[in-house]
Amino acid sequence: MELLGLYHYWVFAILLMTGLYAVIAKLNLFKKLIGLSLFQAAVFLLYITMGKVDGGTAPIFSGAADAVFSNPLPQVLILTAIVVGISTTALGLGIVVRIKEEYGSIEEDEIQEIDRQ
Amino acid sequence: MFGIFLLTLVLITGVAIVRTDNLFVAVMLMGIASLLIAVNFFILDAADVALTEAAVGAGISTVLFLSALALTSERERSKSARRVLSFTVVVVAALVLIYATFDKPRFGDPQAPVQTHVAPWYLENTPTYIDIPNVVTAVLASFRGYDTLGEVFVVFTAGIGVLFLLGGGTTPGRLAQEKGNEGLRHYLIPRVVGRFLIPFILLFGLYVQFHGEYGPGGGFQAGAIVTAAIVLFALIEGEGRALAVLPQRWLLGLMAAGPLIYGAVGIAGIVMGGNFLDYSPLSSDPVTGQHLGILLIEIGVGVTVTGVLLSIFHAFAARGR
Amino acid sequence: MYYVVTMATLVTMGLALIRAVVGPSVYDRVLAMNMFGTKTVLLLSVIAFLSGRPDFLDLALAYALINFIGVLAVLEFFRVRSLRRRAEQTGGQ
Amino acid sequence: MAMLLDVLSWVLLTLGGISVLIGGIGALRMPDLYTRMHAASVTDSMGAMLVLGGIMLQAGWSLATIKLIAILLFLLLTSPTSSNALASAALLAGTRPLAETKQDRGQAQ
Repeated sequence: MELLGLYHYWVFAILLMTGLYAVIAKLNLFKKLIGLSLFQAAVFLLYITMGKVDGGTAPIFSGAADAVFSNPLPQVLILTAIVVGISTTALGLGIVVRIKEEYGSIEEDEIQEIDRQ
Repeated sequence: MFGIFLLTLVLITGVAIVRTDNLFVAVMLMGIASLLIAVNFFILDAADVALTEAAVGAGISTVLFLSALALTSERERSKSARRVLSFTVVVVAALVLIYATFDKPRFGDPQAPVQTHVAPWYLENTPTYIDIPNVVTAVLASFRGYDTLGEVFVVFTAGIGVLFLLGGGTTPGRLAQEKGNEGLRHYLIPRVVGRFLIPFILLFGLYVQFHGEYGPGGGFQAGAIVTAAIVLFALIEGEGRALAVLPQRWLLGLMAAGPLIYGAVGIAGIVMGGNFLDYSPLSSDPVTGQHLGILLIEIGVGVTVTGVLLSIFHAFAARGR
Repeated sequence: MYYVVTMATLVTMGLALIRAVVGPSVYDRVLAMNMFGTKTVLLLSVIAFLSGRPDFLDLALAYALINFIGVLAVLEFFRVRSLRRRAEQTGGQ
Repeated sequence: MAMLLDVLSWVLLTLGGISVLIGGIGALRMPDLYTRMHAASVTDSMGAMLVLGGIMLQAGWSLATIKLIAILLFLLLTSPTSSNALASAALLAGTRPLAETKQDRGQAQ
């Protein structure tokens, strides 16, 4: 049971590192942004996992007297972060589109090649 | 138990996203990952977060990624660089993180440090100070209102940034007449069904906006859902008509109106004799004042999110012409 | 009894995920995503009852309404892409 | 009466689970895109009707039932529509059904 609980954190670690791998190893800028979204999703998962309480329910009062509630604070942070995340990702996509228009490519090595000329 | 299975599916999806070299497939898999993560949030008791992920991940992020992809190339051309080095770094870092998890408090432990500091205070005092059932909304809008103000400004800034990068000055009249811009008007069945759905999505958006104090919901989710409705309209009727319904300068107004409403409520608190973003003095009864303040700032948040996301969508869609 | 449905849905999600990963065509991936959308709606409604909070059906409702947009976005993407290809071909000649 | 409703809803839920599972197996095992789409979309609607119907019987008359009816209505509208749109997009892009390609090969010989 202990290990099953830890599995949540392991998934977080592996997902985080998968996203990081896409960001550092892939040369395609679009793919880097997708990796960044994956990284973001992993962080969201970690926060929500930490806020879970045994036998708890969502922190919305429903009239039951002895209800246990999970932690509302991480949920608040992540709720706003999701919307902020999509807007900042859109900003990144905008930059990628502009780069494509200027350089005709979104591959990092090709862009550096053009810059060197 | 379901959580374990779902998390494994999320892992497989994540690895597949990184491994594929077709970017369209990567976007599709990203959509699947978002669905899985939303179910996971729901299992972990985060109904509000799951609703946000649903509103943003199902429609808007796929639409944005695809419209950006239509402007760039679909295939990844070059192979990865420094593959061995980055793989080693990533594996070592993952192992360190996994090693660190053995010192973490047990999953779901009520005595973990996260659960013992401010969260119990919020849960105990929300009924007395604010008296709304949804603690998440109470914390979001009132207890940590300053935080949310910052987030609204970040969303606003990101919207301005996209408009600076891609420009947003297209006139609807010209767009509507241009060829190749009629949207999916020739797909009859999706068009009929879509037209039927739009009013329901808008209605649901309003429900989420104003029911946010009592159930899962609030400005962030509602903004994303309303945006989804208008994006659906733009997809089936063409950009031009959507811009004729909700012109760009209105969207700019909406973008700016949100932070203004939010800030004005905060300053109204000071004028009425309290602190910045303290809603209690807004009415003679502090609890009613809190209700009023939360209602107003949720409207502000919803308006900004709608304006920003729609402006971003139009900026990307107009760029392709 | 809810567990049976939940397990069936989860296994189906796993099968659809295999289909999404192996492909072979892009349409298969879209089909898998579409399947995932419906299955998510079912799963969320069942879990809402399983956890005893049926007022959280809002979530399933949100997905039932919004999932459609993803498929339409894909269609629009294909349409724009074929228009662009045609324009490139005629421009090249 | 309550017992009867319970049994009925269990039957519906189990049938729904089976039909969902069949759809998944079909989507994985069928030979080409259109047959896979057929397996997935038909069982999608059937499974949704059975599962949501079963839950409705459990919920009784409440707000939840009305929400479930709305969910079912929207699912029944959107899911076949997106299958149709996807199939027509695939056909327009030139993906041919398997039976047709076999027939062509037979004629060529």
